Amino acid sequence: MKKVEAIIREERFEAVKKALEENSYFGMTVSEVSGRGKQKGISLQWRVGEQRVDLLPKLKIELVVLDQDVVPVIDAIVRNARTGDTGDGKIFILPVETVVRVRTGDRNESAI
Amino acid sequence: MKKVEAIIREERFEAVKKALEENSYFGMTVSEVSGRGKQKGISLQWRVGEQRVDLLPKLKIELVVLDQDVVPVIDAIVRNARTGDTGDGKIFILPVETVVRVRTGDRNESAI
Amino acid sequence: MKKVEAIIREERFEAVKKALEENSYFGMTVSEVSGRGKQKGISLQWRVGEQRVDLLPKLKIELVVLDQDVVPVIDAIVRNARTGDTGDGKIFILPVETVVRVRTGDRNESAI
Amino acid sequence: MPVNTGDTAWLLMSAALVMLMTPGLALFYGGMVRRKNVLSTIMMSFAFLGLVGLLWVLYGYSLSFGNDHAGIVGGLNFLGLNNVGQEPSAIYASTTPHLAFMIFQAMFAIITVALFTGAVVERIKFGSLLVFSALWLTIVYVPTAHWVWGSGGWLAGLGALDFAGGTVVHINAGVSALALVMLLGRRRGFPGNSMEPNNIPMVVLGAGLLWFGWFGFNAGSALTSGGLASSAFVATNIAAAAAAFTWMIISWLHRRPTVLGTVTGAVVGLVAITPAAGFVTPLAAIPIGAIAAVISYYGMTLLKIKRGVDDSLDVFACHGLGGIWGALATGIFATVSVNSAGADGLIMGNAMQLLKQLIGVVSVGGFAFIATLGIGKLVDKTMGLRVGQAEETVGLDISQHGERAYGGLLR
Amino acid sequence: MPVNTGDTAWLLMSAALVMLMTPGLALFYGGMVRRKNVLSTIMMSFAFLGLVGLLWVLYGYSLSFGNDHAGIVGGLNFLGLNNVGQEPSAIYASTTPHLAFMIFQAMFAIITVALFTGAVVERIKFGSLLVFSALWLTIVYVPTAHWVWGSGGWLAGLGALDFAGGTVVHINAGVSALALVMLLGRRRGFPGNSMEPNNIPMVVLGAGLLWFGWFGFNAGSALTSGGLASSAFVATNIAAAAAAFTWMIISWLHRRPTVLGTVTGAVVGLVAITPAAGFVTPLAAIPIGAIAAVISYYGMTLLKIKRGVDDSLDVFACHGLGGIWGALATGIFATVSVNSAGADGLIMGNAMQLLKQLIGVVSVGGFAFIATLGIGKLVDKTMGLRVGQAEETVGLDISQHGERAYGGLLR
Amino acid sequence: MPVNTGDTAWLLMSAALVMLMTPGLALFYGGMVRRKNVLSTIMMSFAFLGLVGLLWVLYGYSLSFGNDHAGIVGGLNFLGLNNVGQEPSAIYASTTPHLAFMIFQAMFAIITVALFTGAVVERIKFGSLLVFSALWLTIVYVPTAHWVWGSGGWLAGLGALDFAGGTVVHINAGVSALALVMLLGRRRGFPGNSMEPNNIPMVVLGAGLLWFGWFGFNAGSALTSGGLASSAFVATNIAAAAAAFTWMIISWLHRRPTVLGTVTGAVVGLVAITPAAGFVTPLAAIPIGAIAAVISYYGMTLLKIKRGVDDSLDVFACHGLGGIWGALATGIFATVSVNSAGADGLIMGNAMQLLKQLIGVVSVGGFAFIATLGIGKLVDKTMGLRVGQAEETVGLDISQHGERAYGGLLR
Ligand SMILES: Nc1ncnc2c1ncn2[C@@H]1O[C@H](COP(=O)(O)OP(=O)(O)O)[C@@H](O)[C@H]1O
Ligand SMILES: Nc1ncnc2c1ncn2[C@@H]1O[C@H](COP(=O)(O)OP(=O)(O)O)[C@@H](O)[C@H]1O
Ligand SMILES: Nc1ncnc2c1ncn2[C@@H]1O[C@H](COP(=O)(O)OP(=O)(O)O)[C@@H](O)[C@H]1O
Repeated sequence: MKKVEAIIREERFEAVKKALEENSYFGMTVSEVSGRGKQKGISLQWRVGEQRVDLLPKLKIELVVLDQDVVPVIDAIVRNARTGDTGDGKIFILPVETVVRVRTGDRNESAI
Repeated sequence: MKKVEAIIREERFEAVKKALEENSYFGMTVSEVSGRGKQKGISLQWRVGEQRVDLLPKLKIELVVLDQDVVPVIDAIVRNARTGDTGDGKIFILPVETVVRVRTGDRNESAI
Repeated sequence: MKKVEAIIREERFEAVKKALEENSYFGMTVSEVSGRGKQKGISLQWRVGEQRVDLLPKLKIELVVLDQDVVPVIDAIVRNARTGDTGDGKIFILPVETVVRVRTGDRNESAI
Repeated sequence: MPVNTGDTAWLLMSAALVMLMTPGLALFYGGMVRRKNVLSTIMMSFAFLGLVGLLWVLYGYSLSFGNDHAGIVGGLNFLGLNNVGQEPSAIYASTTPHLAFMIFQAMFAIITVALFTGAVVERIKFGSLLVFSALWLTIVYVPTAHWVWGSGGWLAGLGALDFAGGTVVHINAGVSALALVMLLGRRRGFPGNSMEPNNIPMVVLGAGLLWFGWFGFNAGSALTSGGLASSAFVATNIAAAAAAFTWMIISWLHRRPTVLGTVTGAVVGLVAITPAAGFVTPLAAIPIGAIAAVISYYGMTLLKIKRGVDDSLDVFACHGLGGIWGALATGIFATVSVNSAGADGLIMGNAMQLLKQLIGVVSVGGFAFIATLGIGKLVDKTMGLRVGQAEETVGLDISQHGERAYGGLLR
Repeated sequence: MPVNTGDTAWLLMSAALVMLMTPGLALFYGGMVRRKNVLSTIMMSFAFLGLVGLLWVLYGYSLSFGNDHAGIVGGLNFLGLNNVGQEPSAIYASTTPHLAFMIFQAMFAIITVALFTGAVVERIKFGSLLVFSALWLTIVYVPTAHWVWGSGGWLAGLGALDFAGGTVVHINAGVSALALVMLLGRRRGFPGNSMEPNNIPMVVLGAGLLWFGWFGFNAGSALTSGGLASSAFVATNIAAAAAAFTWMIISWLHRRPTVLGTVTGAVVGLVAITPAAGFVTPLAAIPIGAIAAVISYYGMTLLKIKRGVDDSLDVFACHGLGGIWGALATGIFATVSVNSAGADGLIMGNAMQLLKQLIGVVSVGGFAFIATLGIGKLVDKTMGLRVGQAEETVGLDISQHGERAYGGLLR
Repeated sequence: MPVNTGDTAWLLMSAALVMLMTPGLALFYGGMVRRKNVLSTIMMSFAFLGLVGLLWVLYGYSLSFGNDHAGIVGGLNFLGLNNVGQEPSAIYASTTPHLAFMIFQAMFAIITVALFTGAVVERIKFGSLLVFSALWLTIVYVPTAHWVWGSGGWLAGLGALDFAGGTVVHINAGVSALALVMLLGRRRGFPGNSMEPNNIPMVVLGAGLLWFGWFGFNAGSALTSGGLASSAFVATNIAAAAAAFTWMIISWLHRRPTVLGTVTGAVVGLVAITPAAGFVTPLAAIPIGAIAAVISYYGMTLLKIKRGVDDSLDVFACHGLGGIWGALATGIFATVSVNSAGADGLIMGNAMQLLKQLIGVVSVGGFAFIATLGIGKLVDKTMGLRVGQAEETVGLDISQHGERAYGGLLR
């Protein structure tokens, strides 16, 4: 089993969620993060002057999936999160050793 | 060493924390996340009509523990986070290669 | 490739960010978390009495880097996040199997 | 007549109360949008404290309340507050300084413009909104205010009643909101994406300030401090209470008594009683408020849920429908026993009054609708009314104002 | 007597100020609960602007201020605002319209009901609260208001003093809160789980609005605009200042000068000066306020920390204890030199007044306590007072109102 | 003269409005700091409602408005509100109770002290701030208020005009802020680290309450309800509008029309019109407000961006520069046609008035600057002005007050 961690733009989230849903990937955990990369931030103004803010709001989606689902999930995300401008985000795949469903105590495949 | 990532209901958090504490697992990092799974969300109402919100507030607990502690930690979480209804959450176990304690620079076992 | 997860004090963040930048590590994802460890929390007061709050605000920095960058990144973080008091935080290194850049679809080394 | 200190105290205080409604509205609206558009929404009210505050004293007051021209528009005799001094006006509010009456009216103009912005938040270009609003103030608000309230105005002459602005403020704003939505189209992602309000406590705070300020709006419109002001004050409170309670019950019947619904009901009740407050008995405010909530609730459902019209914060359903009902209700419930300067309505046997009210509704509403379409089209062609897709997606706070509502370490 | 414009302006403005206290209270309370119960807590104040706003004009005012029946309750002569018009009443507030006096009183009834909800937030069923409150208004508030303020009321006849509602509003609400807590029990997880206030700036805002509104509450209770109102206004401000400062110092001695404590102190000072404001010299407000803070601070500690009574937002400690102290303090510090319609108190050599005050405290407090237990029991048996366990855990915002306070992308 | 009910209603209401400005300021400032210092910042305003509220009635009023001593300071005849009663004073505000005038003045003293805290938030020790402020009130505010407003005060005698406190309130606060910053130094991490405002909607709310309250501040300073109050009211609104609009345009020219800039502009306009409100024609408020925004904007840029002075919330640029410009503008635009108790200014051909204004600015500003340095130095040596490094880093909410603004499950 693998954990897919995708950092994407907030505004692409609805599209990504829908695409995953259509491919029957329901389970996911989402959190609000801030990120920096090639995209160097934005310029804010307050009373006077400007100030650069270099961490931008992003969403992090975490999905734990079976090994064979990694590629289709990546594809669904990339297709729907891409705008072509810097700041589109990253996907990281990490190994997962065990999965437990809290409600039943089930482990692994059946618990996803 | 392993990283235990548990996604649980907010309202079970105090109980889980207490149980971990009683088993001498103090160190933990917690964050607010939103999740979706078998549990399909809730219905909200505003001025008129209803709207389904399919991401529900959950808490994510992260604990890095020694290999032999994984099973007791899972047990403590499952026992205390379970309500029996869908939405109880998931636990994921991931491998950790190195742990560093920032304060001392210590590595691995002694750093947990 | 590895994922470096560092839990640090909020107030050390600017220094850590700067140090990473100076070593050309730009990409990072940051989130607000709460943590507990050796540091046992703080005491708050409201109308009357006191109440201990045992989860303290921390920042979590996630960086995915090449294997050879793990050590310099750890060094930069430790050097700049350390205050010497309990609560300085932890760094965890996790293996990463694949990295995808959403904008281009690039994989692995070139995607970091 | 000499200045009466009590009347003046009440009128000045009322002007201050109505002024507070605009920041109140800013928060009321600001809490209902998505987090990325909070400041932009707030700015769409607050900025008019500046812009309309200036235009009103420069020429708005004069063209509304200056010497009549054919019942259509006021004259230039009060331009730049010329002839508007510390003595009472010869025509309006004879016991208080002319300046006090003028500034009381200024606050009405400001909030009217702020009101319709609720329909177009989260997608309108800020610069274009300012230009549109300056034109709208001049072309729509100023003359219709003259029709209804100006000495010599044709609707005033006809005997159409509008105590505190049901027609001038609410129908004007509500109908124009609808016209603007037609020009502007829906927000990206509407319907479908969740557009959950970002901060309902802020909405409640706004509603509380609006309710508070509305005492100045309605009871202040008596222009004197005494029985009529008291009667209007009581009617105002009763209508708000009745409508808030009614909306709460309706939403409960549908599923749950929502907070957002309850405060919306309160505002709708306040809208509906506005034209009637000083012409009807306080108890008539119960049906006026309760029926307003029913009309607005189902009107909103129809428009938003059934027809997919994205009047984002329901300005037409709240202010348009509420205002129309209030204007007609004035024609139904009015009685000279409350206000000898008023008229009897349908219930007192004077069906004609209802007709006069209808003429007021149709003429002001129709004019506002057409004029808004025209002005909006003009601005759209020249400056563009709508922000670009990327700007809308990233949110208007950053794209229009270079700011974020909630800063802090990360967000 | 003819209507006086200055008095009327002050009374109407005061009514508006007291109205604003209810949204103020909603925010004051709403900021102190956990995030999942913010809206529910706010609604427990705001809804009464609707419900009590209606019941008051329908029959509440009449039964409180109508023709006396045996000193116990008013008559039906003002039912549905019958005989309540633009002229001054023959009995109350002879220089202002009867309607103005009526609506000023309405605002007191509304906030009194809202006040006690602070004790039972985070666990009471919303529907049951509404039913309970309607009964409580009718059975507890309306008669006790008559006793104290109604023409012919027995406590008024006895000479017990209550300038602006220390007994009618604060003791009533505070004691009833305690009785309700006994019926309802503690919140799940109290004590033990952290119940950290979700938004202290919102609490401060609420406290600011309360302080502001309290000028209407107390100085408005002079019912005229002049020396007495000014004296009450000053006493009000001094008491709030003294109590806020005292609480700040006490909490500092214990460890830190907290913001939550300071604003709580201000409110407690305002409570304590309420019955006394128009009967004592402004400077007497210093000991009245300071001692109130001490009593309330240690009372709260005793109840909450030592005895584990979950009066969630400390309504009894703030309003019950503060109100009782204020009522007695009136009997100590009163002087006819401030208000010839008042009486001398203990310090001026009239120990009897203190006794009269004590009778007021005991009779109203005792009656409210017993009646609340009875009404509460009844509602509990028929509808159930408390939400289910799952509903309490998930939070009342979602379970009772189908809403979340802070929406947005994720939370 | 007998008490006039209308004048009294207006003066009491004005006092309430000015009181509300302090919580308004607390939110205005609180929204602009970082999340870890919200409560601490709020407390630096709110606490003075307690402390200064008490000191003022004990001795502050007496030393400001009591019998003159050599034009420098008032006497002890009003100590503890002695001789301050329900009758009008023989000297001040002859148609309203002396107590009303006294409490109106109290609110000015409170907010003045709260104002300068904006410069030193996020790093000053709370206890030291309280001690400093008590000394500052006594040594700086009280005498300068006497100079300008006290019967026999030397600046009043000279004929320097200050209608509502441009000199006494704003120059005093602004200049002292600058002196304090010099003593205290910059916040850790300034400039460089992002110091993003944590909650701009809260800033807007604060600004809205300030604008609302300022009607009491300025129009209340007429001390009567009539033409002069109305004229000052209108001038106040116009200046705020003009300055808000101007700042919006300037920030737009630089890049974007910011919300924070617009509300800042409004406040600056209100500052600038304060000394002039009752001496100039309403339309003169347009240049007064607009120029104030320009001066303050570029002054702020120069100080903060160019010179790196960490006057954290720009108190000197807003209140110091705004107040100085307002005082001079009074000397330029004043005309006896508006207020016969005033004087003609430069434009009416009386250049002397401008000189008198300049003397007022220099003497009050200079005195405040030097005295603040002295008092500040003293407090620094004895108690220390600044919190420790760890306390500053963790935030003053936790380190000074043991609280967090936003609790909840995690944060
Ligand atoms: N090395 C990295 N480690 C962790 N997160 C990263 C890394 N690089 C980028 N990110 C995340 O991805 C987001 C987008 O990255 P960016 O480089 O701006 O986009 P793009 O890949 O389109 O050039 C960043 O805001 C950050 O959250
Ligand atoms: N495949 C998954 N990957 C990541 N998180 C998941 C996944 N499935 C479920 N979750 C998380 O677990 C939570 C509970 O899941 P759900 O399926 O509703 O409960 P249950 O396992 O009791 O049926 C979700 O809200 C989500 O946060
Ligand atoms: N075993 C653990 N698993 C996950 N996070 C941990 C663990 N131990 C500590 N942490 C995180 O590190 C932070 C600092 O830990 P703490 O033990 O207080 O500091 P120190 O290592 O300096 O003694 C905690 O607040 C928590 O967020």
